[in-house]
Amino acid sequence: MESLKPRPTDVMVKCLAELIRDGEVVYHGLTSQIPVLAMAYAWRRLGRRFTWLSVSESNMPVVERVRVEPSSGGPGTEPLSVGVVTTMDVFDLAARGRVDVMFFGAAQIDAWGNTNLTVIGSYEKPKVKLPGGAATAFLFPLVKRILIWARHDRRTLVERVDFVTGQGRWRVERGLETLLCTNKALIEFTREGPVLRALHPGVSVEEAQAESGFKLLVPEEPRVIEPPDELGMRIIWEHDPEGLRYLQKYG
Amino acid sequence: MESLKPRPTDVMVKCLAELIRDGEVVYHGLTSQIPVLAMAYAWRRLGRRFTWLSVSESNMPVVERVRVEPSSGGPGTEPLSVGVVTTMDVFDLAARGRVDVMFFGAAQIDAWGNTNLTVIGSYEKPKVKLPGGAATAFLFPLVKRILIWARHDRRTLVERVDFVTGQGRWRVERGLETLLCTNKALIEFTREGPVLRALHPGVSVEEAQAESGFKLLVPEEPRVIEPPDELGMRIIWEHDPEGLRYLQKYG
Amino acid sequence: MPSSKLASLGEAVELVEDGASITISGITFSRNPMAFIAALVKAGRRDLYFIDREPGLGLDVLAAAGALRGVRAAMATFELYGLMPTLRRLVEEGRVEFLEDTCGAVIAGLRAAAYGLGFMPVRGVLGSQLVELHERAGTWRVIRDPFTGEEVVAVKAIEPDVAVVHAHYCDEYGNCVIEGPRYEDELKIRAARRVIITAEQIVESDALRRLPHTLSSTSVHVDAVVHAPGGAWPTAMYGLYPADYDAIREYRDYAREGRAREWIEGRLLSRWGW
Amino acid sequence: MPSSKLASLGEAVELVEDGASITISGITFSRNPMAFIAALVKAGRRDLYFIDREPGLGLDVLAAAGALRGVRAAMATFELYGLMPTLRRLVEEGRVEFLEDTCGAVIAGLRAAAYGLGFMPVRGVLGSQLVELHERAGTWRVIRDPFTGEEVVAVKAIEPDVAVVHAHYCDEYGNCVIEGPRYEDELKIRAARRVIITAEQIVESDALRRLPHTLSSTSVHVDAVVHAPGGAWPTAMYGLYPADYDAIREYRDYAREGRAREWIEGRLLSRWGW
Repeated sequence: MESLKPRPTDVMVKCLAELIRDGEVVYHGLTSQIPVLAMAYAWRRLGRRFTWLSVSESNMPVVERVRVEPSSGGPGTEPLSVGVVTTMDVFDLAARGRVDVMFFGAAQIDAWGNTNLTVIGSYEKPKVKLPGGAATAFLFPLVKRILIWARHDRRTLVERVDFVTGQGRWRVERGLETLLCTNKALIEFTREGPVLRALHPGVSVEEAQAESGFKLLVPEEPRVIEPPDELGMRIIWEHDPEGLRYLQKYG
Repeated sequence: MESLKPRPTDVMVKCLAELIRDGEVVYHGLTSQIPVLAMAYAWRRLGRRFTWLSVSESNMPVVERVRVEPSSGGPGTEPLSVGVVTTMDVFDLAARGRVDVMFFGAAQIDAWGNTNLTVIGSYEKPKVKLPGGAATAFLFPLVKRILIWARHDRRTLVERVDFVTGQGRWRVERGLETLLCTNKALIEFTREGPVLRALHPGVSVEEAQAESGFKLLVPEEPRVIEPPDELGMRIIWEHDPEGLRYLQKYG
Repeated sequence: MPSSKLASLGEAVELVEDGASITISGITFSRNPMAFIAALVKAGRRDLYFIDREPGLGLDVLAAAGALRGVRAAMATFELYGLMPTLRRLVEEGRVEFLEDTCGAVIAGLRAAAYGLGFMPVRGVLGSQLVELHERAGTWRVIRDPFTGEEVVAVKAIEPDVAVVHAHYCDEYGNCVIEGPRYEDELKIRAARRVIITAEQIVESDALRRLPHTLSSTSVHVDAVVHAPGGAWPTAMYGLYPADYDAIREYRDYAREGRAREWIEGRLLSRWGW
Repeated sequence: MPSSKLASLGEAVELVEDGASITISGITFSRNPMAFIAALVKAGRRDLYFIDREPGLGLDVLAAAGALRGVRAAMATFELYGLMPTLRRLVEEGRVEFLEDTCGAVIAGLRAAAYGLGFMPVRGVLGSQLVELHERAGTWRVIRDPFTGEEVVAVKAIEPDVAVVHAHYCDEYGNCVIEGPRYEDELKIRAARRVIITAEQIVESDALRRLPHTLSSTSVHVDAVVHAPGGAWPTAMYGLYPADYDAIREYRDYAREGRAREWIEGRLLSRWGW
């Protein structure tokens, strides 16, 4: 067990965890070590009870036994599943409006919540060929609440994404909840614009704005996301004893 | 064990059995006790080796253990299946051109091999509401060889079917094999018309024609379908110890 | 954690309203949810619209109980026991509407609903007079493949209000397993608005852990779970009991004489304490 | 009886021609058919077009071996180990074409092929710039639902020339079972023109009798069956062995230095006697 001092990554875990509600149907995809920890945190520290599904095709795993690995899609992360529930099955449920929460990463995100996971530069002449959006374009119009996690800097939070992989604007115009947990803040995308809902401890509104490539709305004083307490940190470490969550360098 | 003397029903079983070839993918549907016996006969008496699939979702059953029941769709007929292969799976294979043989019944059939399993009289004001065509309309355009079994009389072999459930003409115009085993004869539907290929023992061309509501072509002397021999009859009885095959009254 | 969905037959039957469209598990004489059908008869449900590929006993019992306004099926048969004893008569008399379908198209329509789509294309079918029936009913339309221009039948999504499926075992949340033939039951579970699982056995979720196979239904699909041991009788239950053909033939004989109701009350409802 | 399809890796690889489109089983670091990928590298296959939903190691190895002309995938990632070490560079240099897809549309395209259809509609997707890419590529088209008039994306059937699937056990005819996560492998088996199953274990058909579950593939789907114990290494095999993350990270490090080929020959091909 390493330090119980929460780092920004751990605050992101808690930020995402708090956005999961009782009774919801929650699914995570690949490279989703942080969402997996958020689901475990929501279950164990916040006592939320939801239907846990995932790209590893597990169903209602024994949460205490969840362990993040370099892949969040293999059989190692979520053992003791109740049978096998395929991703196809979950995506069909999503198409029927039955999936409540899905997590997505983003290399770029704009003021509408449009996300880019496709390419930096142009599609034809890429500067950086990104992994691709996976289910992003498919699920953005279908899932009730989309939780995005990303780095809070001006390369990521941009005025205009190089490529619209995830159609955030489509969601926002229809009033579908779309939220972003960064390593500094919690931002909600609304019809009026991106609203700064909460800040990591020690981060000011000015800093959050300065590191954003688009204008943040601050209709009321953002709350502070209390970092995980000692019990919370013990739970996070229990599920990630190697500290893999820090590999993505959110601090 | 009852009489080993073959009856017309038993000759129909053999007529159908002889139309199954080595290596083919063969599927049977509901109310298909006669096709089930034909498949068992082809396997055991004629030594044909094929992929045995069915509406009971069995796959490569132990043929020696096959027993006809009042339903050919339940788990009783074909025990000891190699796993479960769904009808949906087989129908998808058919849509991809991978199913070679399917058996269909018909309440009426015309000179093109169009079949009616829908209604006697008009659809809106039925004289007799028939069971319906099941997969007929779906599979007629898709399966390589369709084997129909029906009663040989002028109420069944008609000039014009009351309702085109099975699009025989569609098949025949495309040169797809479409054959009919009756309790008197084997007829093949061709672009030129229905050809009398073979007769049950003791049935004359004249009798077969007299009991048909459409003109039969007789380009060459029809062969005689030799009835099942004693071993063949023992096999049929083994698979149908109660003589359920005679319930459909083909003689 | 999803919520517990355990219910009695009497409670679950409240999920089916008069006039609802309904589909059931199994085929002719296998794995029909007969316990639930008894509950529907007991509750006096009316004007149901019945959708299935190849139904048998369960359908005729509902017809005989006066529960149906219409049927959509690819084949409705008692197999070697002849035409559907009651339904056949009701359709011939014009008292129940019957829309004949064909297997692949029923599957396509259920798939469309299960995948959240408005329609699905289907191969085959063209050239059958069924096309006219369905174009008139608004359930199929002949369209062109947008890539090849080829004509193809589009089937409108078939989304029954309720699917009732009799399974081998199920936990209280609705994670269930069917063994042996599935027919389209796993698809029906995914196509319907509401799903009721009746099961031979209710098991702890823990008993389903390490099961290396896909579930027939998950908690997300299911609205009610009913413990109904022997709930397919007199139809067959793979691995557990064969079809009771004597009982089915007896029903058929009663029904042909117009006395189906007697059999239903004396033989079926009585089994469930009604 | 279907014919026996038992083959060696070397025999089965003859079913894949230069220029073929290919899809493989598993996801990023799980159940990739690595033994067969080694055989493809050994045989020097070129110009393959790779289609998958969320590939990882197997794809990068093929890219590093110079076997690919193009890739169609929803996401190609090494997850916590970063961007695809080789493929990323080849795409940035314009040496391998990449068509980005999205999960639901990949599934729809595979379903179309599996069901013998020319196309399938898919929900979602509209509003993403992926639509422009695919309309240009001729793989998607925005059409109208023939019943509601609503706009919907039609995905052209995705019918790979070959699917290579690593399974838990299989009989000589091709009746196979995958345990644990399936991903889209059962669908890929049904969508592809040719199917190669590599299996941890070859079993007698009799061992699959009384199995109350559906098969992952049947004899009708499969063209070759290869015995390849440990054939997913270093990716994970549910119930049998975990991902060998040390080996995967080692590959990644070699690949980043442009030395993937060394690792492939020294560590992967050598395992299979090459």
